[in-house]
Amino acid sequence: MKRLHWVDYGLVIGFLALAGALTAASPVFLTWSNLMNVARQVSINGLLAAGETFVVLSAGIDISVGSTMALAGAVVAGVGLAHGFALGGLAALLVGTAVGLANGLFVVRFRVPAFIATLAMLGIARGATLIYTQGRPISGLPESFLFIGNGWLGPVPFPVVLMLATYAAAHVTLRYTAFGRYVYAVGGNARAARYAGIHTEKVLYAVYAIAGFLAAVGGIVLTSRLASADPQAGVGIELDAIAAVVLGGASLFGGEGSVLRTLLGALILGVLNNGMNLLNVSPFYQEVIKGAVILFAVVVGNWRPRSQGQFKTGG
Amino acid sequence: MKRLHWVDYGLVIGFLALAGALTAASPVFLTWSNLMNVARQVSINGLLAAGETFVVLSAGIDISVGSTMALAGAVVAGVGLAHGFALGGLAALLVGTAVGLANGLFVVRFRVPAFIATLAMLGIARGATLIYTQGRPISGLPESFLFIGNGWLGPVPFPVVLMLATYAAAHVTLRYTAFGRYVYAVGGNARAARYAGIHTEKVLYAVYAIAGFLAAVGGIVLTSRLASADPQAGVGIELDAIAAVVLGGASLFGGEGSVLRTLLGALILGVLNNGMNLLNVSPFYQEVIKGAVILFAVVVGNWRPRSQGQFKTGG
Amino acid sequence: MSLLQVTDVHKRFPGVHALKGVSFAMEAGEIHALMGENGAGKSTLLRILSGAEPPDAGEIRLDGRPVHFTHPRQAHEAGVRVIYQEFSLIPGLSVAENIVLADLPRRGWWVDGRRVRSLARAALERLGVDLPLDTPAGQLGVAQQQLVEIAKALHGEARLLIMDEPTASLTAQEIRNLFQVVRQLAAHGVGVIFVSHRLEEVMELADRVTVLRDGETVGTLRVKEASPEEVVRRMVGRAIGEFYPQRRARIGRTVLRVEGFGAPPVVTGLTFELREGEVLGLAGLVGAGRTETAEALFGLRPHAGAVWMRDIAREEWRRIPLRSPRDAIQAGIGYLPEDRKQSGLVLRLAVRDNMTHPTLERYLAAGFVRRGKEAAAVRERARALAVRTPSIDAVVENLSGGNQQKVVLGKWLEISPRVLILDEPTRGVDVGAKVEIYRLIQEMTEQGTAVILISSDIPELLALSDRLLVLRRGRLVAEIGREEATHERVLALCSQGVGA
Amino acid sequence: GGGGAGGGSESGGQGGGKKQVTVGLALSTLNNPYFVTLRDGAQKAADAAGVKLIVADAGNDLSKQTSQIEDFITQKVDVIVVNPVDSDGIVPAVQKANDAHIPVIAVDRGVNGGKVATTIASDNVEAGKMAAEALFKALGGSGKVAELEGVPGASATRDRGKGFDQAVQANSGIQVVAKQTANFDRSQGLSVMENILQANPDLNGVFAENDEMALGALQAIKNAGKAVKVVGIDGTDDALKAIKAGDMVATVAQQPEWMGKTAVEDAVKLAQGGSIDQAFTAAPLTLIDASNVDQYLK
Ligand SMILES: Nc1ncnc2c1ncn2[C@@H]1O[C@H](COP(=O)(O)OP(=O)(O)OP(=O)(O)O)[C@@H](O)[C@H]1O
Ligand SMILES: Nc1ncnc2c1ncn2[C@@H]1O[C@H](COP(=O)(O)OP(=O)(O)OP(=O)(O)O)[C@@H](O)[C@H]1O
Ligand SMILES: [Mg+2]
Ligand SMILES: [Mg+2]
Repeated sequence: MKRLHWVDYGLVIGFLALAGALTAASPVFLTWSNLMNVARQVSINGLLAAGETFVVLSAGIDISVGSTMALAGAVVAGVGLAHGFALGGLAALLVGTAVGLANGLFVVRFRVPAFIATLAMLGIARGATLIYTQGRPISGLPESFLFIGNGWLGPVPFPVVLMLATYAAAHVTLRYTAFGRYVYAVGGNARAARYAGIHTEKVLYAVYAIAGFLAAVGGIVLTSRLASADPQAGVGIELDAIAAVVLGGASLFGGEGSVLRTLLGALILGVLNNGMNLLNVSPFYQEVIKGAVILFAVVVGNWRPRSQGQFKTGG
Repeated sequence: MKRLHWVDYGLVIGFLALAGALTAASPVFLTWSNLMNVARQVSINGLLAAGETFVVLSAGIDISVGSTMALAGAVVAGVGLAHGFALGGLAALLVGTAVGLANGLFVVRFRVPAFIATLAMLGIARGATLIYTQGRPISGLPESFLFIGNGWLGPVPFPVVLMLATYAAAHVTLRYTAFGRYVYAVGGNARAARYAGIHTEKVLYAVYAIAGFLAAVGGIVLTSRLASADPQAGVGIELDAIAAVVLGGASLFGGEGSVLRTLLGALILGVLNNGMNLLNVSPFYQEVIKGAVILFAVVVGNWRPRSQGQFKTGG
Repeated sequence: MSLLQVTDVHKRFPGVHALKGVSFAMEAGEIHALMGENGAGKSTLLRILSGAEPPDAGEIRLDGRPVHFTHPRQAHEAGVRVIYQEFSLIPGLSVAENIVLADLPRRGWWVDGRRVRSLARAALERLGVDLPLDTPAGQLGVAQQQLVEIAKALHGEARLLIMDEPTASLTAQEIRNLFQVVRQLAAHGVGVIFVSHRLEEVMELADRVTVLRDGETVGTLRVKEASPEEVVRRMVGRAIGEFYPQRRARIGRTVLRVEGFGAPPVVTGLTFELREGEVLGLAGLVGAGRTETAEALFGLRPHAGAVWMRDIAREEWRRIPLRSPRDAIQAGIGYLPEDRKQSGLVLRLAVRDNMTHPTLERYLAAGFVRRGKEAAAVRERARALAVRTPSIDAVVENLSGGNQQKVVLGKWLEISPRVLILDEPTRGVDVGAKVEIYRLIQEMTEQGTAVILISSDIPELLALSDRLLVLRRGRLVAEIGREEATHERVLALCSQGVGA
Repeated sequence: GGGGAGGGSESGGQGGGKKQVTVGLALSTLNNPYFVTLRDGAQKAADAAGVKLIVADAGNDLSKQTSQIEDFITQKVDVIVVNPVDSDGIVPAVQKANDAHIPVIAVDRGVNGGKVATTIASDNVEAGKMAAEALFKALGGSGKVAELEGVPGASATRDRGKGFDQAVQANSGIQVVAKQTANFDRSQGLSVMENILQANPDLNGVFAENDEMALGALQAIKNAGKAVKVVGIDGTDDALKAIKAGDMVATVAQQPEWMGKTAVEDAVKLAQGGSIDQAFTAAPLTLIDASNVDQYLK
């Protein structure tokens, strides 16, 4: 995947420029404690974005990840309080995966456009969460469960370890397993993939299941981090997850992108939020500045020698 | 466009099934006053979705329409109160168009993926709205201005007339003008469009400008309808606008779809909301039912004789 | 003064110096052929002439005036018309709209729908074909799409007509019609640049031929004064001996039996056998249903009837399921589709990925792809097929057409098929590579692979096949042995009772 | 502008008797436990009176709320209870109800126009001021304070922020070092607080415009091992527990349940032909801190 070279390079420059500016502007930015702080804040969107990367690579889109996360977060708390958190976690992961498989079912079997199928699921999972929680946060979770979201492994927060492990696994899966290679094939040209004997349907089921599963992991981390399950958790977070993926250079048209660059995308978004808070930028101006910085980072990141990819538009 | 035949047909069936069910379930549903009620409620999302259709047909996406609408809504109120509403309206339309052109600039000139460019713009326009309004609604608008959002032309609410006129114009533009054909060409095969001598850049500028312009029209209608400009207007409405487009059968990959079907998509969403309220469905269940009904409508709409479009997957 | 004068044109892509100083000239009214191996730089040169890409250096003069096209629009306005090698239609627009897209007739703001159709119909009539004007181009078959691409270039007033392998997917009749139109245009003073890998077409149509090799002009010859051998020698830098190989595979036992087979509703009632080492040719006109037959045999579309294969280990016949291509691959069937861009390749992926898609499992160790082993195999295969690519990690999209075809072929050789279905395998492939492919078919059959060959190139079909099945409108109309098969006979069988 | 077709006469409420009374409750959002509690209060009162309650959730979207009220009018509900997303923006919808002769009651937030039978609301400016003053008192009148703001541009954000600003002006020892939005959301309260603590390790107090953000901030403070005093507004169950546990200083309870209940009781009165004399009922604001938290904990 040589062609992606410049994208890589550019985005790293954009990221470093941003980090450099923040280091200059705030004395605390480049401290270990703040960096870990940012990493922990990124971890939840990072988990969702990792799953979203699979879907986007397959030329799909999943906008239900935020709701799925909330549902799984409620399930881990509810089931956990009733039957213990091992079971709670398992139940949450199962629910997340099931939601993903349902998305896959509608996309594959009933040929519902992914945007619509997952939009419907966004509503269904959110409704299910509200019904399950009666619209109230589930709190009173035991200290032991809070480790997942708040604990440290040595100098690194546990959610960060979890996120990094997920990215490592996702990267290896996408690059070194047959399934991973099939994801690119299906996303690049579903027809040619089918002609090459790839079971495109199975691949699609799998990518949505992975997105659902990782959304559930995110939900568990979030519930643990907040020591409560918020039925309104993750409203609108799908935009952040997709933004991380696309910022990382993946094409919404499928077949192009890398999960490591998604991580970079998620980090850029996280650093941006952190920087705004550190610099105490007025909330009214934050959105403007964030938008401007994202554009700047991408424009810098896009710079490359002439005559490449000149037909790329949209997407 | 023969191939779209079945989509058309199916969606209409889905829509009629939905309307039939609601007629049976609620005595008020099929009354003129309720139908006009629904139509008026649909009008704002309808305006946004009409613009979004141009962008999606060109293989792009615009998620900034909600913020653009809010900004234009604030401008018409602010400028209107200071300098009269003719000028206010003009200023709002200019601002909306300018936002759209800025989106086009980043997509075309700086090759920023449309999702990212318009995501950044979503933030920028929202921030600009907050700054302009100081985070407060602008109210105290004169009665004369309120006609746009609340008046009637005979038995039909004015916003509905506006929406229908917009759709008529959009349909005619897309089907019967060279520009409209170019939109399909650019979205269907950007390279081939360029090879055919089409100035693809201009076409892309134009579609984003149209989306911005129509978002501004939506903002004016909304401000008039609410007799105040709400700085938080239209948060998240981009999903509704895109949903209407995709529900109408347009492909997010570009080149395929029709604005009249977008209207049908918007109507389905509107009727669904109206029906939920009429039937007094508990808010927690509404999302679930809405999601389920959308899936059902699309699955019914998707039914078609075997062996067509078998390689279509994804979004 | 020449109509077109190209002087010392250079073009580089990352990792590839595609044009290294190309020069040639042509006159108005001349039909000028460009020949060269796959990847020689023909399409790149033509894209520069049409304003689709800027040259890095060099000069282009049209009617003696230097031109600097920065957009295809400008070339179009200067009277340059192009049939691109790449798919250049808009799938969602109608056939008529595609044909006149470059200058949509308008009345004020409006597209003049009536004139769109009448102009498009005129262009199609010129070509002697009848296509549904209102059907979206995306719904047509490959051959019909190619006709639309040609009609597109014939519409309007051309000064210079550029055709990049226009005949690759056409039938003999369509090619004849096209040539007639081209000659008429030339007679009216239009300059024509014609790219084809079919030497006999070039010899028949062109006045002069310029040969490119490795991005350089080797020379320009007068066709009347040159022999085909001479052209080929200049192209590939050496003489090519025997074009078609001598068939000498030993035909063995029956491996495949097909009974009452069909791809409803297009093809019905096929019964035939296939033997080890045999090349079975499928002849037929476009639309006869050969591709459908192949697709059904490969599990790509629902089939009727039964397919049996001999189980090697147990020496018994086994009815094979064909629910998906996976089933077919598992049974040892490979399929090289006729449309490599849409069905054969994932264009955005690398040579490596494309080549190992059906066989990835082979490189797994503990569930992970051993990339080193994979790379070695792919490199070996690419070398054996002489695929011209900067590396196996190069994106397939950037390879020249012929090299793309070799990648698809390599993919199927990887599975070591017992039955290999080749649908137009030499479409767009240069002479040298064609000979390579013929040699490959020869080698495979020697090792016992049975081949089903679909080709619209009848001489090729005759030379390679041991036996021919002729399809007409989805029915098997004849089975003829190698000895009885002649060009005339096959053509007659194909077209009997089929209205022109 | 006039209403649609269809005269309202055939269903006009001819007194009580057999006819089922229907009350439409248009809530700004159910995204927040505060409003869920308000709805529960309303539901209890409706059940007690035997009337039908239709609940609509606008998800904080003003135009959606306008549509929902239009739908109520179409359905000819007897009374509309509205908890406006925005006091100004809801006016046209209220006027439409006025035109259709359906009485309107405002709850939690007022309506700045049209005819409203009565308003049962708490004063958000006052609530902000009370919470801020409780914080400043706990800080001994001086210290560095951060403000966690709600959704920018939302009316609760404005009003509570205004109360906070008033309290700050009255307390010269207080220095506001950070003013950041966390969108009324607990997880954002956590993240934003973490970041603020990085920049201001010597922070003394946090004023959160709702309890959800306060609880998120609390989590951040706990994780950082700091001793920062936190106040919130709303009086949600989790906040009361945190006060009881000594983690949180105070919250200002606005008694949503009572408001919901009172609004529906008034609605029933109106539907049965009665009238309400009081145009404005201020819901009592209660400062809940360690001293009185046991009274409110369920
Ligand atoms: N966009 C591109 N990026 C990188 N390399 C390219 C690009 N386009 C063409 N090339 C390379 O330039 C060389 C010339 O390609 P070109 O398509 O002009 O060959 P051709 O003579 O038309 O071959 P064919 O007969 O197979 O069509 C090839 O090596 C090809 O891989
Ligand atoms: N997507 C499609 N929709 C409708 N008709 C199609 C489609 N694809 C192919 N066809 C039609 O099916 C018929 C068979 O196609 P095709 O041209 O591949 O025939 P064939 O027998 O394989 O001939 P050849 O191999 O020479 O092209 C043609 O009439 C073609 O127009
Ligand atoms: Mg070529
Ligand atoms: Mg064929």
